[in-house]
Amino acid sequence: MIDAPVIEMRGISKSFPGVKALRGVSFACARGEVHALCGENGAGKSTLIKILSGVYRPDAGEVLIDGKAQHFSHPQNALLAGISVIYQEFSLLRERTVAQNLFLGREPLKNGIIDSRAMITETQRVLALFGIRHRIKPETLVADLDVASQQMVEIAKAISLNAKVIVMDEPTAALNEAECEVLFALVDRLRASGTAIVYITHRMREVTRIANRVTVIKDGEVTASFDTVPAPEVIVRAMVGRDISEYYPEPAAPAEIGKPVLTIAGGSNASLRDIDLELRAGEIVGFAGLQGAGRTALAMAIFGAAPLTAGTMTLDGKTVRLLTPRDAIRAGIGMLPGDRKASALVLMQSVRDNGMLTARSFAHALGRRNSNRFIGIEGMDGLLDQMKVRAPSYEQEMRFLSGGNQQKAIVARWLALRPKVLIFIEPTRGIDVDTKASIYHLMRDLARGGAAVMMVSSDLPEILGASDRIVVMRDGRIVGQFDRTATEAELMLAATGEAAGVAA
Amino acid sequence: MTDTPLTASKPPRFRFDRHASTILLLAAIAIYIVLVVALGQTRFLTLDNLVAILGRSITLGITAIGQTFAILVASIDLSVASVISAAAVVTSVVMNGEPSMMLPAILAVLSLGAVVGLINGLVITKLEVNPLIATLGMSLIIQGVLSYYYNNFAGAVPAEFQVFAYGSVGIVPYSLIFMFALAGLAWFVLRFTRFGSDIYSVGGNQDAARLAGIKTARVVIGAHVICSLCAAIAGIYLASRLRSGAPWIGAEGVYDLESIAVVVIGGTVLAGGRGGIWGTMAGVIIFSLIDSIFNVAGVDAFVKQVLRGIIIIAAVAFYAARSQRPVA
Amino acid sequence: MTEQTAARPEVSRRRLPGVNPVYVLVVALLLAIFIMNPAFGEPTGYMNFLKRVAALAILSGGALYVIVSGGFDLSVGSTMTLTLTVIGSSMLASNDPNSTYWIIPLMLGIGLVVGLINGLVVSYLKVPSLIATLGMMITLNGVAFMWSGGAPRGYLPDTFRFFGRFNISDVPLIGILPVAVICLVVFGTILWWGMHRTNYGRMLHAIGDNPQAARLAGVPVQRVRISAFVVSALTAVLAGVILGGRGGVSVDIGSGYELQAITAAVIGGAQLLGGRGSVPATIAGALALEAIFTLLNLIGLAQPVRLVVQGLILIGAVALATYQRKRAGR
Amino acid sequence: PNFDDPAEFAKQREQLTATFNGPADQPYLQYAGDAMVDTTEFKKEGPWTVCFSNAGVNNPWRVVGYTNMTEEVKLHPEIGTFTHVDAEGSDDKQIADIDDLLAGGNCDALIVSPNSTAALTPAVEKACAAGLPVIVFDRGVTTDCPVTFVHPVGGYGFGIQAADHIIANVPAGGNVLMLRILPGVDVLETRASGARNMFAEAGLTVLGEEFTDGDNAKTKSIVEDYLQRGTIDAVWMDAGATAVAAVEAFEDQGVDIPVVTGEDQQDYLQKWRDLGFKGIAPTYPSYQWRTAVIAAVNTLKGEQVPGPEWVLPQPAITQDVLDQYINEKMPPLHYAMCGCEDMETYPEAWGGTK
Ligand SMILES: Nc1ncnc2c1ncn2[C@@H]1O[C@H](COP(=O)(O)OP(=O)(O)OP(=O)(O)O)[C@@H](O)[C@H]1O
Ligand SMILES: Nc1ncnc2c1ncn2[C@@H]1O[C@H](COP(=O)(O)OP(=O)(O)OP(=O)(O)O)[C@@H](O)[C@H]1O
Ligand SMILES: [Mg+2]
Ligand SMILES: [Mg+2]
Repeated sequence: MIDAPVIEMRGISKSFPGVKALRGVSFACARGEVHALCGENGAGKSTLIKILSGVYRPDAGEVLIDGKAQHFSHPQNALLAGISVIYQEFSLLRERTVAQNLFLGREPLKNGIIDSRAMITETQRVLALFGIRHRIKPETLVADLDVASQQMVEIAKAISLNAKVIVMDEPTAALNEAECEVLFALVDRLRASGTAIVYITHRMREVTRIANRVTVIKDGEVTASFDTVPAPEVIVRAMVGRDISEYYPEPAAPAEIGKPVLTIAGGSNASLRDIDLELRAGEIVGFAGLQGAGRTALAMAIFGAAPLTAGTMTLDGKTVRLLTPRDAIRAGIGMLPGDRKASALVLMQSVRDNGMLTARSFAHALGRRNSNRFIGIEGMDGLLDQMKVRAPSYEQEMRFLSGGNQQKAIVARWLALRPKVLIFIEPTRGIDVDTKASIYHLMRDLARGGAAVMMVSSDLPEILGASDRIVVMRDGRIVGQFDRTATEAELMLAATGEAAGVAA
Repeated sequence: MTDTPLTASKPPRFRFDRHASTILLLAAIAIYIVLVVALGQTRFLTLDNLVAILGRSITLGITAIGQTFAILVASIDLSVASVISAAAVVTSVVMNGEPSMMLPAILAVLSLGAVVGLINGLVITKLEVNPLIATLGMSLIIQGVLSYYYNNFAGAVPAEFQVFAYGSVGIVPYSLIFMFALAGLAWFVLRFTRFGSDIYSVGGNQDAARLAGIKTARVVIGAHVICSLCAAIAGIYLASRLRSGAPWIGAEGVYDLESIAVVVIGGTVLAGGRGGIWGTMAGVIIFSLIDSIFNVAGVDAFVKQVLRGIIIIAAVAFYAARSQRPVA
Repeated sequence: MTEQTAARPEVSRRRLPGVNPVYVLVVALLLAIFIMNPAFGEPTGYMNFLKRVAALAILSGGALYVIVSGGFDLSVGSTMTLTLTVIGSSMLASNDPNSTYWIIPLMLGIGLVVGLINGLVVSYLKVPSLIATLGMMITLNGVAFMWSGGAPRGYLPDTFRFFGRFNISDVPLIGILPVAVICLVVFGTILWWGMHRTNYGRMLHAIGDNPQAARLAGVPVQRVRISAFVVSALTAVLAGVILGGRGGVSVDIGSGYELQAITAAVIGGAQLLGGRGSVPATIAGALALEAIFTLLNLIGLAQPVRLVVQGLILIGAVALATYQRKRAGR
Repeated sequence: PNFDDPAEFAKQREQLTATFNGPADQPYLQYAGDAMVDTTEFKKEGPWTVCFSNAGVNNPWRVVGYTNMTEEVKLHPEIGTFTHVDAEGSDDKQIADIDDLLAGGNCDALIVSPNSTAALTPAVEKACAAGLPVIVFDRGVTTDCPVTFVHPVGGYGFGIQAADHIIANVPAGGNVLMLRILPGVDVLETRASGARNMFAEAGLTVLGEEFTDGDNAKTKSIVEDYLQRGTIDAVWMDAGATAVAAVEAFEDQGVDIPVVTGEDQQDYLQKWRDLGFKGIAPTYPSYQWRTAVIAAVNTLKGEQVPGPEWVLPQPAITQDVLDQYINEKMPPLHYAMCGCEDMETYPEAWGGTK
């Protein structure tokens, strides 16, 4: 059934200052197929997409739509040519309503005047496709939505264009299982209706679930292309250039789990209700739950960003009141926020500066910038190497790194301080398999080093694979605790509330 | 697929900052009345005086309407003062007492404004020069060119044209009506046209707007053209009010900084993407009220300055203090 | 820079190019001045020039701290006015030489308070610094006038004017060495060190770049921001001392310097709204501004033409810097 | 407006040396010519409310003047209230201020110190039309509806006095640097144009006309630059604010101080005495601020006042009378020609010490 390609990219090359992002990449996608695009962080996937959608111009090569060569100079050209994109980083206007975002730049006009009613009704129609009509109201400000819903709006925005090509750059990064299923169902429907879909993801199961064909990019070159979806290991090998032995590290042996490092009793605040929690040295605790369940809230509470207003918290047995992130960090707690761009990165500063930031904040303000009691430049470079951060130079500005590499740099930031408790929020969101594995091993090493690791994730396999113990949250409460032998089904049940988990 | 019964949106919080300007306006009025009554100067409560107060800041008002567009699109315009001077001079020089020259003069000035706005916009979007610098430079250039040819009041506007500033229906001056008409028009554009909505989009997040296919450069340029046009109109009005134009009248009125101040007091955020015209109008009226209050209370000139400074800060703090966004 | 980062994707190791255009600009302007007026080549020539720039250069260096932290400080000019006229007015009714030794600390004290208020208003009342310091500017001018009754009440003693006026004569090689130039070197170095060699400097960049991220990374955002305003205000006072020393007491001394300082920083490639900026380049920016003024003086262009040229150079310099940064990807 | 008006030039040169009517020891009561206006129509019982629309107190001269005015007001018990509104140097604002005063409607007389001539004319006409006696001083208006327009001889006169002094002390062919505050202000323009012509006639070279914005530092820079390029035989100033800075420029360069003209500020007078260069201080007497009040009072009393123009004497301070105008106890920017020494609040009210 696969006929002539709708889009075809031939010999695309693109370099950025200091980086050759793409070298002679060719790629095609036909009507009614889902073509998965895989590759490590920084492989060049997003760049390829941005060339297709007119954000960047290629240094070499050509883009053909329905066989005709195109020269996009502005995203608008691509849109008009029927190409719609869900970009990796959000592109919503926080201060405008869902409806206004959906119709951004193409508001329906009735005799010269914007037809708000039409916008509302059309928005409701599109949202209905996801069965989230009741969850997201067209008049709500995007700023008032949580991450998942924002991602949903992004998708809805792309769908509502009825484009003949839809590109999805890691659309499920912020979604949980249930929400992913909604998306997949939608993708199936679009495929059936003859839409060509380019799908970028780091999650192999998604590839297996929905893709017809797979193309793998490595270091800006196509390393493999499959007309039928092969076994995940095959794809991974093409991506990484080797097999990834033990993807998830060994769980902690009972002996390795030490005494409680952090405990909370009856902790509550605006978005949390009487939390009783215990994080032990050497233990990785995974936090599962639906978006908005309060996991981030709990993390923020422990980290002092949105402190507890009731209840007691102890660290190494001593009662502590952490009212600011500074308090928390000083007490030995670290956190990697879920939304990197907004909450973790200082984009105009060098990779090194990003890594050193926390250490510098706690060193003497007027002390030398290049070495302090926590770490020196050499030490930081060492950590960055260890994290395999890929950048032309550690003096390169952070904004030029790919999402995954940015995440790794932030991990290095915390490694420098050797915290007692380290909180990872969606640690592998947008991270390639290889790096994922290394991050899991890293967490394990930290745990072995005697730290307590808290991992908030919406990726159940990851929760099950990497945790020693699993806490499920719902509506700001802890509704269940499981050990790693639990099944995804059990967790989902607890998370959605259709059945209570084993009370711990 | 079943609806997931989840409340993803947090309960929409009462957006205090959106009503702040109104509250401020009411507060100012209240203070004025209380003061006037307290001082037993109740004759200041007459309709004439109300009109006198509203009529105080027509120039500022018209300028601020334009400045609102510039700031909404996350830009800013420091060249308005010079444009006002230039416009006023051109008006009075071209008219030079001739009623017949009124139309040509107005057209000339409007095209001047359009050109300046266009250049501002191009420098900002194409050369990617920071708006603050671009318009500051532009201001210097205009000022230079202007004072190269004129160093004093030049030309004169015909009596017929002074009607614009001094004529009135009943006790309401045309100029006042004009200002509010202009504000109404601006409101319509921002609220109901695609250009208006593009302004909010580009101001809110330029990249997102671009990805959505909006020609962001055009929008920014458009906003600046409007801004300069308003400044030009303000200049025309000032010429009619002063009977003639001089190269310094814009700078002397500090219309650049004051217009920015009233826009921000009106609740439009400097970062762009949020705010509106009526807030700006409220800001303008607040400024007029402050001046009148000072005059009624006979506040010493220097004390007046101190208070004005504090009021500006306090007014903005009044709602900014609640915002969660980090500012700088 | 290490193995696997070098390895993939293939990346060029050479440092990204780009000498800051401002240095080229300064050299060009100074050469032009020299050609127009060889006397400029003699110590008295260029020393006078440096002496002249000292105040603005120091001021700009301080203003840069606020700019890098993501804000503006429009109140520096009025801070100079206030401190000077207050001195010129109430304190020094009698021209008492010894008063200098307690007056300069006092002025710095006032500066400290002004900076603190600016910082607190921006940090805790969340007032955008553009507005906060605009209000502060208006207020301080008012206070200065109130305090002095509209005109300075006294003279600045020579001990006070020493810093801005006095030249150390017959120095080997250079002949004369103005005290102002020494001040410029000393404070310039301190500002450079604070911005580019300390943890504080990096934190300053961080909060200007992304306050939220900085906060979650443990940077004491409020404290750093407030301190930036304090530095700015203090340098304003120091610049004021030099300026007052040079020109003597006058009513609105310092007015207009706020925009010049920002301009100098921007010509030096600083990023308005924060995250990027260099003290040496900013000082170079100040030199450029003063050089333009001098050059236009020499050419004898009419005042209006000078305005135009200044405007063009201002826009041109920034456009060039932006272009270069884009090409260099930095 | 024409700033090079030979007739006006001649008239003012005339008036500089003319004899004035009125008490010799009270220059602020003296007046040129003997034209009087009848004011019986404005006669009114006290206490009056006298309103004053001020262009601004944004420079030291206006500060001294305004002090003169308020002190003068205290001498007239009949003035019940004295309402002062300040336009902070903006035409637009001043027009609005006058509107406010009229709308308020309780002024018995209105004194106006216009920010600029043309712009304030409509407002003043409006006030006249409202039946108010209006007194204008300092800068005028282009209507004769006010009762009288109080002002000293004028800008040409100022320029003449300074230029005469330079011409007398610099041999023909000498170099003159003309330093000006800013372009456009009528009184300053006439000062310059008058002098410019005279230098031309006397065969002096004008090195340049530079604008200092009244900024000392800038003034110094300009003079330094000119010094690097050649000799300066005289510096002509259109106002005294920056005269001292100019003198210091020579001082700091270790050059003998040539003729430097100034104005009646104390700092210049004292510098002049201390360094003993050839100076002169033409004045634009601030006592006209007193005269304006007196004119208003007489009008409300229905007495005759000099008009339609009340021209006050405009003496220059020369070497021989220098010492009697110097007073170390006064602030540096106090204008000596204030005609205020005879008031008992002097000198404290002017910021001086006994
Ligand atoms: N605007 C830019 N300027 C400079 N370099 C860039 C820019 N965008 C991307 N790069 C570089 O190009 C390479 C490819 O980046 P890209 O975002 O396409 O990777 P990716 O495959 O999308 O990675 P990820 O899976 O993390 O999203 C990376 O090395 C990145 O550092
Ligand atoms: N970046 C942040 N900074 C401070 N507080 C935050 C942040 N993100 C989330 N919170 C807190 O968490 C509360 C709930 O956040 P959200 O609606 O995202 O649910 P959540 O905590 O993220 O749930 P989950 O993490 O399980 O999806 C917010 O109201 C806020 O109090
Ligand atoms: Mg990507
Ligand atoms: Mg979350």
